[in-house]
Amino acid sequence: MRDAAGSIPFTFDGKAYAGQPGDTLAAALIANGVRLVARSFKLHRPRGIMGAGVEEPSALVTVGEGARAEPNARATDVFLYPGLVARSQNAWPSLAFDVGAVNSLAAALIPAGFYYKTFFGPPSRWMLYERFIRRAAGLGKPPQAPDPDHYGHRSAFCDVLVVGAGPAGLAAALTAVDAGKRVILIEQDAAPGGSLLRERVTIDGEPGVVWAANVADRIRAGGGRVLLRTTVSGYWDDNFLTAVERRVEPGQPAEGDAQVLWRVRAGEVVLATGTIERPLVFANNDLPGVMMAGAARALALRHGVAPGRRAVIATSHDEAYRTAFALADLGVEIVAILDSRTQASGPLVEAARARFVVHAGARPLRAIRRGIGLAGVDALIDGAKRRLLADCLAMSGGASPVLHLHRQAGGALEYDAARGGFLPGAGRQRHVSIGAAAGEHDLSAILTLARVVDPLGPGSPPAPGPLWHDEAPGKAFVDFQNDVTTLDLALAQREGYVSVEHTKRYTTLGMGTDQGKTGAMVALAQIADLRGVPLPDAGLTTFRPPYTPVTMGAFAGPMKGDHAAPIRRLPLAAAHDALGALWVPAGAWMRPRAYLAPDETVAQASLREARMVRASVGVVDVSSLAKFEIAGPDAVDLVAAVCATPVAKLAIGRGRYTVMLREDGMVMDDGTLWRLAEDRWLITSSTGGAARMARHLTYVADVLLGHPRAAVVDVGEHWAGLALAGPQAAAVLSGLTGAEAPAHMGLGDAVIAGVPVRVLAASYSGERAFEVHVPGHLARAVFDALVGAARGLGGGVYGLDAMDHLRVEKGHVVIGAEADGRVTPADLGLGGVLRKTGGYVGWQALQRPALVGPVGRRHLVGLTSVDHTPIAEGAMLVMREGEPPLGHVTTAAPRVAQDGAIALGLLTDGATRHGQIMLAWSPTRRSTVPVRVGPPLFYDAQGARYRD
Amino acid sequence: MLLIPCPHCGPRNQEEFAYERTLDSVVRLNDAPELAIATLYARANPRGQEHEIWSHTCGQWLRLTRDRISHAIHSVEPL
Amino acid sequence: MHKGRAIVTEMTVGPVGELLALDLWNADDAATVASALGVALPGPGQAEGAVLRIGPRRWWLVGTNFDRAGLAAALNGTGVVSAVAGGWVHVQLSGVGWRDLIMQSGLIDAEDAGFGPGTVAVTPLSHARCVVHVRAATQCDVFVPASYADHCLSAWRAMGAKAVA
Amino acid sequence: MGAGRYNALALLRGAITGHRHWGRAWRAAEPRGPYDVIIIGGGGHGLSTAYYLAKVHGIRRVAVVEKGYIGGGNTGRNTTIVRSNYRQAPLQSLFEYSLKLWHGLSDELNYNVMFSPRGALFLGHSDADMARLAERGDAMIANGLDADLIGRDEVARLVPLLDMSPDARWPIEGGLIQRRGGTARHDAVAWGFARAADSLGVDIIENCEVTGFLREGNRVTGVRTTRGDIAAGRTGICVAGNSGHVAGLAGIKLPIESHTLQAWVTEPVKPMIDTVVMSQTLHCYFSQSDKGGMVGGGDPDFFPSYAQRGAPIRLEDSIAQSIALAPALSRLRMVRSWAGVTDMSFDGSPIIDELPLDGLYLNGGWCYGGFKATPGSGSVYAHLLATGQSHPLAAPFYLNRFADGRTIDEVGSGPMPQSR
Repeated sequence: MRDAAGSIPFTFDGKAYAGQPGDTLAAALIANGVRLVARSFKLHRPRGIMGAGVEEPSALVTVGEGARAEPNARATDVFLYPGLVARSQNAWPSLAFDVGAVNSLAAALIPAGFYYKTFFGPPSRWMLYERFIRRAAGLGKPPQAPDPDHYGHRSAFCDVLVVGAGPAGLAAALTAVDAGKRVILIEQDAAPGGSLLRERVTIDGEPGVVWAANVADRIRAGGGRVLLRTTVSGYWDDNFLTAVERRVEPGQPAEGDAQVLWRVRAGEVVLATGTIERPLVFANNDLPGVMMAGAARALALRHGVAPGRRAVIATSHDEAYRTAFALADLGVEIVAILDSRTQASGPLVEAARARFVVHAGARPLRAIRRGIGLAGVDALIDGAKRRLLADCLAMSGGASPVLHLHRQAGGALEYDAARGGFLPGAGRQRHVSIGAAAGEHDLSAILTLARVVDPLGPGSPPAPGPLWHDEAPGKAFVDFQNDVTTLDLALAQREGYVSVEHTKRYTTLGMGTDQGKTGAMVALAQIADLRGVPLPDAGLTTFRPPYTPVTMGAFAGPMKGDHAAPIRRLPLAAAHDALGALWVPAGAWMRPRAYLAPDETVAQASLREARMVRASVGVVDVSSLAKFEIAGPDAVDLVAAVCATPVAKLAIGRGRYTVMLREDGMVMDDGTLWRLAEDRWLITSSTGGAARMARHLTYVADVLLGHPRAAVVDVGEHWAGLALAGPQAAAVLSGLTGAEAPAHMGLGDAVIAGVPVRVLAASYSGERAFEVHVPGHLARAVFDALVGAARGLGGGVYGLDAMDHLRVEKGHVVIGAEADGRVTPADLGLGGVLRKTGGYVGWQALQRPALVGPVGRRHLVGLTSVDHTPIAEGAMLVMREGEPPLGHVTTAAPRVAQDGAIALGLLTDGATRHGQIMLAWSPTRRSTVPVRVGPPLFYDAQGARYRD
Repeated sequence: MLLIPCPHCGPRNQEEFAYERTLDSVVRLNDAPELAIATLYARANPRGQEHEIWSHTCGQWLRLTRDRISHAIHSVEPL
Repeated sequence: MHKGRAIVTEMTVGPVGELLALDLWNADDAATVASALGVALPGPGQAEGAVLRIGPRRWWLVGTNFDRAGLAAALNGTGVVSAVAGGWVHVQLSGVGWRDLIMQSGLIDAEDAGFGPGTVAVTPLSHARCVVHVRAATQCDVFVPASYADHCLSAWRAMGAKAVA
Repeated sequence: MGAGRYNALALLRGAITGHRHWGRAWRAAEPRGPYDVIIIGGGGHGLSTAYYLAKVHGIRRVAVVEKGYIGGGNTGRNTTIVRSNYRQAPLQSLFEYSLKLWHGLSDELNYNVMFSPRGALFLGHSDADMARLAERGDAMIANGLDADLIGRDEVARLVPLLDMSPDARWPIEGGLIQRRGGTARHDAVAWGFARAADSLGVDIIENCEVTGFLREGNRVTGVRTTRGDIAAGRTGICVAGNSGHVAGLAGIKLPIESHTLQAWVTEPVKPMIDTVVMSQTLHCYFSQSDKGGMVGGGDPDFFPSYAQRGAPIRLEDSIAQSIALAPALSRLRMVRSWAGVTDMSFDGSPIIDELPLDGLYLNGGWCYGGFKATPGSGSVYAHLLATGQSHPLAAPFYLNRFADGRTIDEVGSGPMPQSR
């Protein structure tokens, strides 16, 4: 018996209470006389506490304050902590007087699926009704602020994972530990023991709870990992399970992670998940004061809390008799035990008969309401209706093994007619169910190696309660949270929603936060009865993860804020920061977009930088470009298979532009190909395509070519790349290296600032230009030297936007913009650079009729703004506004070399439209710009400037 | 969450692997165009076993015989 | 952003220095090639000294004790060596908590008794493809792709690991 | 209709009589061939095809054969988003046709499918994103669709829960909204079409799995099923998710592979978000159902499977990204996750065409975007099955486009479904 005064202060709906250590919020509320805890989802009926753990369907409350408020917490699954703040939800203005309860009066108007039959008219009218429906629906108030808590992820591997630290799970885990296995034992409760927490047995001379704690200690001592307050929520393929550890209670601030998502790969899984008690179906079986018999027993024996003063026990099997003893021992008056069986015998029943009034063949018909709670029950006793006055009705309609994880794992089911339910059959993965979860109800049989003493003696196996045939007026619930009644089930059957999945979806049966843990089997029995089929033929809905609701933040774990996805940094990121770079995301990379002078816009800075390159010299960081070295005697075969351009005749020390195709003939990537040595090649390609290209190269090597004598070495991150461009580029380079710069498309080794570098003479800007490759960790000195020398000649650094302006003027394409995955090389005007002999990936697909035909393809074109107005990137190319587009603007840019605005575009039959005036029309931006179509080249058409 | 036996590294988690295609959909460099297109665009897509090509993050390409309903891996060979 | 239950691990961060990738056309040649090169070429998932096996046909030679040109010559057409040091950042984890750190950031069994000194694994940690090399009971080298190093180190600090100079 | 017309008055009558007057929404039909048309697959697309065959084309000897219960495949597994905001004109036209049908569907069917045009918003996270969104919007408007490019302020006003700080991992620069897009009640679509088709005489035969085809030479003359052979003039496959399998029963290989896509829903809470939010950069999307749950999803599982289950890492990714966009989502609890089998075509677009056997047709390859097409898909497929000719809107989606080089590749990612 507990002390009257509690030591842990908490509040519920603003009123101060106190509870005791180890109390659940539910236990503490009942101990303080609070019986009305919640309002139901649809009908706003008053609800109290029904269960004792995660299965609780009704007592949902919001726990915590401010940003830590957690809606829809089960009062039975929150352990008390000092200062806990709980609030009722889904009630206005107050829990006791809830306007929404008018729904209860209108219940006849809103049966299951009523919304499918009304609210017609245009969607706008439906949305009007919908607004009210949405407000009425939902349970707790949503969080508004960012979550202040942190969540962790943790992997774990074991030989044996035991789920559930009840007697069966403890014994199994201990056995496995003793056999030298790596063992993890996971228990959702805060203490080991499972059913022992609510029974009064001794095991090996110790109280069951003490035995459980000792076994847990021995498992730990043997090297096993015991995780309490941790729920296995998902059983995925290949014995991979996810479990959520609560390190603090809902609403409680944490010093470290509030929750940890465990990701466990197990050799064997032992499911000792126990059972969940089933309700009885009768009118008003949802009233506060009606609860599960096992929950009442847990309140009494675990928490020392009496759930009422006068109790009726209603049951269909022996187990609930234990509740009568437990409550009576706390001083609760047991009005009667109603046993639906006409014949009931055995030691437990006999012991009860000696102490209590026991009615066989008796069952509740209707719970009587006074105010918001239970006043009594009309029962069928000896064939007649009798009213019993009681403020607690403890019911049990059998017990269902917890099969969720077994089913998630793909395990089979076996129907057990005696218990009116399913037992786990063969597993599909490596798992086995034991104990009560496997249908064993006798503790002595579960703990064969221990000496179990049960003062009340063994009981019979759980058996299902009677079916409900509307013998009394009032709603008889099968899904308490979603307010699904037997009438709803009947309506669904009548309307042809016969498949259990249809019934579920039509009535919302089992779709609440409890996912039907308590009511599913009784509902199934009712459905089978309505259909006149045996229960197993009524079907069963799918069990899906998670077993109990999981905080979204726990799934995300460390993937939060900047870690939501990795950000990739350039090796010279610090140097760019020092130069005042404005960063821009490019996929996962952050790259310098521009280096803004005071009071400069991005556009101004980029144009200034681009003009600097045209006028003198600039340095741009191109380190994120993909780079691969292909080395070995057969390297040329691999290069030739991947690159669609001529390869074999490329001289050592020379490079050329190349393009790589997908198997459907579309341009996958482009870049430059260099021959570093007789049997060593370097391919550069786009930043965004790096991962795809890495994979493609090894696919071609290992799968298509069958392991040629050629290695594919991804040197993308090894080499930082610094492009040096402009009329002064060669001067800068030779000034630093003391050697002549390589000729255009030539390469050479050099030393800059004491660091050996590789210089590739390639131009993207149209100016004389070089890419200086230097190992990333040595790049800073080289960068500083290049920038310093460039500045000395009136140049400096430039960013991505300036680089883009420069390349647009030269008509160079970008993967993703012009090469949008839907263009062939010919579309881009690159048909001439392809090898005529084929033999590269994608050559066959280019022979398809629609690709070889001259008409209907989109071609790369250059667009010049007729009146110098900037062109909107992405704008449609039309002859007149409102006409179907013939193409679109892929990239827009200011002219660098002179005033004006230009763009690249893809235009249907564009090669034949040079000289036409069209409109670049962007209705979303209200921009229409006349443009002249021409070749995609605006600058130095002869290519004089980039040659040496 | 598959556990895939990499011939080089041993069993590793699914996230380290990438599915490429079915074994019968490999387009050879010298296949004639009609055959190449037919190979690329026709898949048996069985509700059952299929021979597939996957790659592992260690660089190993592998051939898996895998059931597309049970997710059971019946055999794995290096490619 | 330090959190409770900090992992007892210190991280020492630096560039790799020198790092050569050695590719053989045929891994079955490893023993022969090893004796020609005068370096060990360990089996899958293993390291010997400064040589790490990181792929079916690839080894890493870590540090400055290897002569690239000499190795290339000694390979005699059986494979190639390539420099890759610039692409990796070396993070030395020390302290009893390094296994915990790896299992918070990745999905590999670092607590396995077999995951002892000399073990090498290529596996994603905090979404970056890392190379893990166990050095001792309380020490582990992690090679992180250079561009992911900031991300990983910051993620690991959030898990409680402490960066030291 | 056998079940009686649905309206408020009938509900009121039910309130008095205990709702005993409602009849079955659709009959439990037995096979009774021969039929003019058999449709394989009782999902939304198959049922809508049957409805339009009967309603528009007057062909009422129609059977829909379904291996399980109707609407039990992807119709009952999607995240209920309805929109037509595509980039490529053929897709825009097809989905817009469908969107227009959605706007009148509840009245058309006398079944409230709860179509709620609450707006479908694509977020842009950079200037480059915004340009791509503008391009999409421009293309939509040019093709007669509605699109609005909106700035940060309007995004923040529409969806106050989004993290609008400039130093967010993915800053939000604006978005493209299609205000006529939204959500619908997925089950209701199947049930509504079933009830309406049934009332026109269509036989809906559940628990009837097709095991093969009846053949006369090169002509398909019906189907073999677990409930016996059923003869038909024309046979239409409409089993997206299982197209490869069913076509395989006729010995046909398709450019389709079946993959897994997962979704999640949280516990119900009071209204939190009105608009459908999607980010193509982050590969995630979420909206709030009428019941109050946040429904979302992300990337597919990247490998072929018929298992209807996925891996938790994909959920972790899509949830992490959703939280990055709307940090308050972190404290909600996921109550259920599930998976569907997506019919991944090799250009990302559907295939609506006659197959190489006479009398056998295919409507499939909808990838992960089929739900929103339900009425439009059924309408154009009914046209094909009734006339033997492709509806103009469906013509670009012919089977031989792959061999011809006329693929319709919305995202430009090429022939591999796992890269889509």
